[in-house]
Parts: sequence; structure tokens; C-alpha cells
Amino acid sequence: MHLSEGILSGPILLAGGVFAVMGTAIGLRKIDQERIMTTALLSAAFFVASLVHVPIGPGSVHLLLNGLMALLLGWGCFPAILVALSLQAIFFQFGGFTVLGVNVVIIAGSALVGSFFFRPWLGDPKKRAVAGFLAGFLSVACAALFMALALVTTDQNFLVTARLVFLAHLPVMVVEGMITMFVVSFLARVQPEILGLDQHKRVGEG
Amino acid sequence: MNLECFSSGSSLMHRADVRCKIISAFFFSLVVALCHTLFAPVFALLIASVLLFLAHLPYMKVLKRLLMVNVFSLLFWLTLPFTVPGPLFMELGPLVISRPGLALAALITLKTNAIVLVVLALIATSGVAKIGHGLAALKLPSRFCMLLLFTYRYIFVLHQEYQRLRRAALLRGFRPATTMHTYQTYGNLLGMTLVKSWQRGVRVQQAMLLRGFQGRFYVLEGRRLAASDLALVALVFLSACGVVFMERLSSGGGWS
Amino acid sequence: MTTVLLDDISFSHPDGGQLFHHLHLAIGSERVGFIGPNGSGKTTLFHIIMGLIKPDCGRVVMDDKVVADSKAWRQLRRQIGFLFQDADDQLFSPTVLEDVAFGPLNMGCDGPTAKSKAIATLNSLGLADFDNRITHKLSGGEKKLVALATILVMEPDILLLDEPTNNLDPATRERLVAILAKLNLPMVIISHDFDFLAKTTDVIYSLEHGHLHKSESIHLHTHPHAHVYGDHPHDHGG
Amino acid sequence: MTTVLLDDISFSHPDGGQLFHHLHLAIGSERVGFIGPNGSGKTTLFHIIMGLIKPDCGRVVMDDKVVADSKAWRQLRRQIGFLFQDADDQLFSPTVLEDVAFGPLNMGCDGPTAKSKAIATLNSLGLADFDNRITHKLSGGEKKLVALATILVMEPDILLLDEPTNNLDPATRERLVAILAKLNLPMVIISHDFDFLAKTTDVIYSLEHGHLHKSESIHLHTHPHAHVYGDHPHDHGG
Ligand SMILES: Nc1ncnc2c1ncn2[C@@H]1O[C@H](COP(=O)(O)OP(=O)(O)OP(=O)(O)O)[C@@H](O)[C@H]1O
Ligand SMILES: Nc1ncnc2c1ncn2[C@@H]1O[C@H](COP(=O)(O)OP(=O)(O)OP(=O)(O)O)[C@@H](O)[C@H]1O
Ligand SMILES: [Mg+2]
Ligand SMILES: [Mg+2]
Repeated sequence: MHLSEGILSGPILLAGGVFAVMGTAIGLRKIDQERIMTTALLSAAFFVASLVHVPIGPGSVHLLLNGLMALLLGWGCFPAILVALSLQAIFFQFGGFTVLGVNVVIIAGSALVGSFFFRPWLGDPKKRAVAGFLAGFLSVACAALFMALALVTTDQNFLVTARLVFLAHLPVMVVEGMITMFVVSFLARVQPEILGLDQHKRVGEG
Repeated sequence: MNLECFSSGSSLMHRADVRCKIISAFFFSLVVALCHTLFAPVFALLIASVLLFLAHLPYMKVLKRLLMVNVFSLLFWLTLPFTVPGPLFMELGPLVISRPGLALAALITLKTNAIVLVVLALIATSGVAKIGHGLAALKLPSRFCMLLLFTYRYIFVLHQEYQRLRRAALLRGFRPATTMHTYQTYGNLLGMTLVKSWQRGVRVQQAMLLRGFQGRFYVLEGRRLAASDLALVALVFLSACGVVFMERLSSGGGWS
Repeated sequence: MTTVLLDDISFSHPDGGQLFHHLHLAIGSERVGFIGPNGSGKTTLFHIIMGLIKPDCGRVVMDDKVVADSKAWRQLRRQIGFLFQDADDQLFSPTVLEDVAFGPLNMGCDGPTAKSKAIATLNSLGLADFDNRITHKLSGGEKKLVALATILVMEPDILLLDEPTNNLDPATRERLVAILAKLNLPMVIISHDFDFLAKTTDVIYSLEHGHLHKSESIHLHTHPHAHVYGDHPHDHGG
Repeated sequence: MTTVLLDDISFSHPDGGQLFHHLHLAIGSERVGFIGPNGSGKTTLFHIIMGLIKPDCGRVVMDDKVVADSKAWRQLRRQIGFLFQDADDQLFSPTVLEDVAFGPLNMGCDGPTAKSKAIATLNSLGLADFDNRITHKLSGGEKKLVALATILVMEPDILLLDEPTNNLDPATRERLVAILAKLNLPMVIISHDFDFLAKTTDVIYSLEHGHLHKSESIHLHTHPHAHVYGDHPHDHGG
């Protein structure tokens, strides 16, 4: 789920860059010295998840799990996603420097939208599964929408392509919703601290 | 899992200073990304090919990489020629292929490939460890650089952890299909991987604390820039200027 | 009785040296112990048997049929139970019951059957009322025993155990010895723990430089041993 | 000489039972071994010593001063080196040199000093020309030795080693024994490996049910031992 290089117009690239820098700055400020390692480890886990493909119908899709990332990291998902995308750029050359900003905003921004609405429901065991599904679904839906918007605002001629991009992500939305739902209920049962549901600190004085 | 399949080597590009490579690649990508005409990206693609040639990368792997990256370009070839209004190129039964549509698809493909080649030649030839140090030396926020380096460090550990869990599931007769049981199982596998990585994060954090970590990030050695490094930056910079010049020259040429 | 034959197996990791040269091995009739230095390829050999790694040449034969297509591999995996070196790699469900029931569910059992099978297996290992425990919060020894349960519930014909006593305290280790003795299944056990192998297996092979050497006789000899549980005498039944 | 005293320590995990009852322990003069069943709290005790976990009651005293504020804890952590159970938790930098230099840099050394210290330590452990290796590509035994280097480079006065021989093959294990013997530092070693403890420590405590029992004497006794390396005699120097 990223746009590759050489597609978008200058103004869109610039806007993406600016918003990505802002989001990352806020995120980095929220990650204090004590959480830098857990953030790095979660970011590595998400990178690994992006290599996983899950079957749906006759084909399979790669996971994105941006909604889950925002549920776990809040604003911290901006730097974490920037890191994961940078690594993908270095390893696979998917999306280089210039679209990095736009891609980060597409993925992290939409994830924040998803978690903004459904994060508060996580504390309630009855709503938890629904919240997980909707957060995962909406985060990908928004990401596909943002992507389509970036294309259309670059060039009206991309309208059909943008529509196709959005439609192609419909199955991804469903899969992401399901996986996010199951992961969230796993975490709530096994290690609720990760979801911030049950806080007690282990690291002693600094 | 070998993610850094281009990073080892002793070519000119492998030896060049990573800071210079990052700056060059960034500047060049930016210039190419902003092109509107067809000639300029063709020229950029030529320069990028020269840089790639200097990197002595295995050709088959490079080709494979290019194929993967061009899947997205294919999407444009399948839509734009039929949807962009404009002078007719040819008619294929009910399908009308327009000239500007073709040009736009070609433009995107050229730009994409030129940038990917440059990234391959200049960035993929350094390991992430070096790139992280380079970014720190270029004064990016140290917290971001730490995040990048630590994430990189543990990707392999976690990937192996995930693979082992997945194997355990396969050995117990698990067959992925479009069923709830499958999604539940993937949820459990990923959930367990997350729990383990989170706990490892807590332990590594403690290990850092025990070694006196107070939030500061130190970079060990700053390599001195050699004349060849500056020459590389100058070369790429001049080429980028060449691309801009071509763009100027041919804009208004009515290609798009 | 199921027999599995490794026929003329050679293998080397892409970036490592050659691990096996034309190796032959038959399992399924006795209890076999494997020893060998770290990195000699013991775990890799298990992975080859289970079809997790494809050898460079050679074949795995089960019950006189070459295991070739994915259906045959599924059948083999159903009949051979493989206990991983690290129990943490084997337990991925939130609770013990779910984890033990996972295998039977994949084999086509319905929910209640899978559940009752799981509970029966847990009981037989002395893990009654473990069903609702969270797997990853179990102690190391408990995890090992639960991992064993996840395998036994699938009613395998042969067991492959990769360093089953790693990280176990002496009491849990003795418990494992007792469980294995009771099982009456052919098995292959990798271990660095001579003592344990002497107690649980009939024959010991050592894997070195790509070859399996059958130790014609297990030399039992005495060995200085620091004994510190002054007040908790442990059993030297070996 | 640095001495550390655990004075009247009690601790229980939020959801577990009580691990320690009013425990006393002095370290810093000799080499101590800790044994005890899984989950008896050995690792937890190390975490309390290092101030990673706060005990429910009791104090940690270093050189006759109660360690109370964060400055005192920093001082303690500088003087006590703690080798984790899992080396992957301890090596977090991309390259070996950076990882070993990380401690000195945080202690205020400048780059070149930190670098030369790191290289000297690596050399002393027989890890010359490891400096540019990528940490995650090292083998298990190499990781363990590098993790030891990251601790020794900080010139600790006391070492705490948590199951240092886990997953090590006999050769690496012997190398570790030799390195530890040469070090001449007081240390506390957790291990399930009697043999190893007998070789490396002066006194062994067993931790059970929240109490430390000093084994008044280490009963060295003989023990049947299956020896299978017929053609590769191994050293029973114990
Ligand atoms: N995926 C891999 N790629 C390359 N080399 C590998 C891979 N997996 C294992 N190896 C190497 O193959 C060799 C054999 O590994 P294996 O795990 O089979 O050894 P082992 O005998 O089980 O050792 P141990 O006693 O430590 O468990 C080792 O040198 C290891 O580093
Ligand atoms: N964060 C935690 N929350 C609750 N219980 C915990 C936590 N960490 C450890 N425990 C429990 O505390 C007990 C002691 O754990 P500890 O790791 O100290 O044991 P150990 O003696 O080191 O065992 P091992 O020999 O397996 O390493 C165990 O029962 C463990 O499950
Ligand atoms: Mg092994
Ligand atoms: Mg422990």
C-alpha cells in the first residue's frame, strides 16, 4: 500500500512532506526515553507483519495493520511508520524519498483517524471486538481514500485509476478488520498493558 | 531472510561516503519527480543507469526488483490510455487509445524507474547501519535515528520468531484458507509476536539503562570526506541540473 | 507401525558449509538419542524430516512411499510429533486449552470433541486445570509440558524431541523422564544432556562433520558432579 | 573492594505468590553460584539488585550506603555488570563495535577512547576483528561472548551472570569457564549446570520457597554419565 515515485505533483509531495514532518515531530516528542525500545520493537513487529500475506478468496493480501499500530502507539505511530517505510524503501525500493512524506501521511494519518474513533471502546470488553474490527477497517478505508485523493488532486486524469485503487483495497479492509479484531482480543487477554488497559510499570527509577 | 541483498560489494558506489550518497539521491529524486516532459526523465534514466552500472549490482536481481516496482506502473498503463481525453493514437475494437494517455503513462514509468535506479545505486548499496549513521551525521533527530537502527536490529529476530510460530501452526495441520479459523490463527500468531516483541522491548530498555543510557545517542566515527565523495555529489548535482535544463528546453513542446 | 527413512540426504545452508553428506537414517522402531556440537545440524535434520527444509538431494520415505507432494507431507506431519527446542515457539494461542485443541480442530474435529481430547491429554500429563491458564505466563517447565500436550493430542506415531530438557529444573526434568518412559512411542531425542539420553533412549548417535556415528556401546562411566541440594536429595536413577 | 548487601528484601509479583521473605545476602567478596527451580525468582533477585524492580520492602546497600536516589543507582549500575539470560536482549546496536562502545560513551568517554577501550576488551576475549560484524548475524555463542564484552568494557567490580551457559556447546562453554577464571572478579552466577558452577564458583546457594540456603559444602560426588564421544574424548577437568 504505497504510491511509488514519479506519480504525484510537486504541491502534493510538498504537503505530504510537511504533514509527515509535523506528525513525526509530535510522535517523537510523545515517545519518551523509556519507551524508545518498545516503540522500536513494535515498529519491527509491524515491518514483519507487512511481509505476511493472508488468504482471501482465490488470492491473498499483504497486511498493513496501521490501525493496530495507532491503537498501540497513538501519535507514536507516525515515527514508527516512517521508520518502517524508510526500511522498505532501503530494502525493496518501494517508494523512495520524495513520496515518503505522502505515504506516511496516508498510512499513519488514516490510522490515527481509525483509532481516534474506536480507541475509547477498547476498555469495554463487550465493545472490544467491534472496536478492533472497525479500527482496522476504517484505517485501511481511509488510507485508500487518502491515496485516491492524492492521485486525483495531482491530475484529474487519474480519476479512474484512483477509483480502481480504492476498490482494490476493499478486501484488504475486511481482512485488516478481522485480523485487527483478533489481535486486539488476543492482547487484551494476554498482555493488556500493551493496549494501555492495565498499567503497572516495571522499569525502576531512571 | 536477506533484505540487504545489494549492500555488500566493493564498487565505487559501495565505497562512497553514505552522507554524500543520501544527499545526492535525495536531490536527484526530487528533480526527477517534478519533471513534466518526457525528454528530461529519459535523460535522467540514462544517468541513473550509468550510476547503477558503477555499482556493479547483480543484473538479475536488479531486473526482478524493477519488475516488482513496475507493478504499480502497469496499473497506469491499463487505465490512462483509455481514459485520458485527447487526440487519438489508435482504435482497438471498442477501445480508444489516446495519445496524451499513453504519454502520461510513459512519463510516470520513466520517472519511477529513473528514481528507483538511483535509489538502487546510491542507497541500497549501503547497509541500514551505515545509513542510520549517515542520517545522524546529517543532523536528523537522534531519536529518529535510534528508532531506525533499533528497529532494523530486531526485524530479523522478530521475523524468525514469527516464522517459528507459523511453522508450529503448520506442523499442527494448519492450512490457511478464507475462514474465521484462519483469521483467528493469524491474529493469535501476530498477537503472540507482538507480546514477545513488547516484552523484549522492556528487557532491552533495561539493558540500555544498565549501561548508563540517558537518552543521548552517540555516533562513533565520522569518516572524513574524500575528494571522490565530493566528486560524486558534484557529478550527480550537475546531472540533476542537466535534467532541469532539458525540462526547460522541452516544456511547451506539447507532449502532455 | 510407522517407519520413516532418510535416504541419501545431503544439505548445506546457502551461506554455510555442508551439513550432511549422503546421510541415511531409519526411525520408527526404537528410541534414538542424538548428540553433537552446536551447529552440527541436529535441528536442521529434524526440519528436513518434517519437510520444513528441502534437502539438496535425497528423499524422505514414510512407510515405503517417498514423501513428495504436499498431501503426503501433511500426512507425515500428522504422524510425527515434533517438539521444538524452545516451547515459546510452539505456543501461540492465548490459553492452554485453545492451544492444545488447535491441532484436533485442524484435523477436522468439531469444537466439543477437540476440547474433550485436549482436556484428556492435559490430564494424562498431570496438567489438569491448566486449561484456562494464559500460555505465555506459564513457567518454562510448564510451557514445555504444555507443548508436549499440543503434540500428543494429535496422536502421533513417532516423536521428535529437540533438546527437551533445556532450561528445565531437575524436578521437571525427572517428571519428563517419567512421562516419556510411560509413552511407549518410538522417538528421536536431541540433547546435550548425556544423563537424560541414557535414561530415555536405547541407542545414541553422534552427529559430527555431516555424518552420524552410532555409538556402538554407551560407555557409562562415573563423573564428578557438584551436588548442592543437600536437603533436597535428587534421584540418580540413571 | 565493592560490597553489595541485600537487606531484608521481600518481594512478590503483582499477580504471583511471594518470591522472597526478608532475604539477606552479601556479595562482593567471593564467587557465588545460585541454583533453584524454574520460577523460584533467581532472575528477579538480580533485577532487584540492579534496581530494575523495586522490592516491596528492604534495601540494597552498597559500600555501607543505602542505594536510594537515582544517582546512587547509576553508580551501582556502573559498578555491577549484569549479563542477561538472553544475549539478544543485550546487543541492540547494529555493529559489535558500537555495541561494546555504547557503555563507555554513556559514561562520558569521548569517541576515540570509547573505541579503543571497546577494541581492547574484544581482543582480551579473543574476539579480535569482530568489531565490524553485524550483531544480529552472530552465532549464539558469539553473541554471548560479545554481550560479556559489553559489560566488561565498563570495568565492573562485580559480575552478575544469568544462566551464561544456556545454549552453548561444550567448546564455547569451556572457553567461558577459562575467561571467567582469568577475570578475578567477584561474581554471582545463576545456572542449572552443576558442573559449570562447581568449576567457576566458591560457594553455591540454592533459592527455594523464597529462602536462600547456603550449601555448607559442595558435595562432589561421582555420578553415572553416558559417554558417547568414543572417538572424541572430552575433558573431565572438573
Ligand atoms: N536459515 C539458515 N541459514 C543459514 N545457516 C543456518 C540457518 N539455520 C541454521 N544455520 C546454520 O546451520 C548450522 C546447523 O544449525 P542447527 O540449528 O541445525 O544446529 P544444531 O545442531 O541444532 O545446534 P544446537 O545444538 O545449537 O541446537 C549452524 O551452523 C547454523 O548457524
Ligand atoms: N512481570 C511479571 N509479572 C508477574 N509475574 C512474573 C513477572 N516476571 C516474572 N514473574 C514470575 O515470577 C517468578 C520468578 O521468575 P524468575 O524469572 O525470577 O524465575 P527464575 O528463577 O529466574 O526462573 P528460570 O530458572 O526459569 O530463569 C516466576 O513464577 C514468573 O512467572
Ligand atoms: Mg538445535
Ligand atoms: Mg531466570
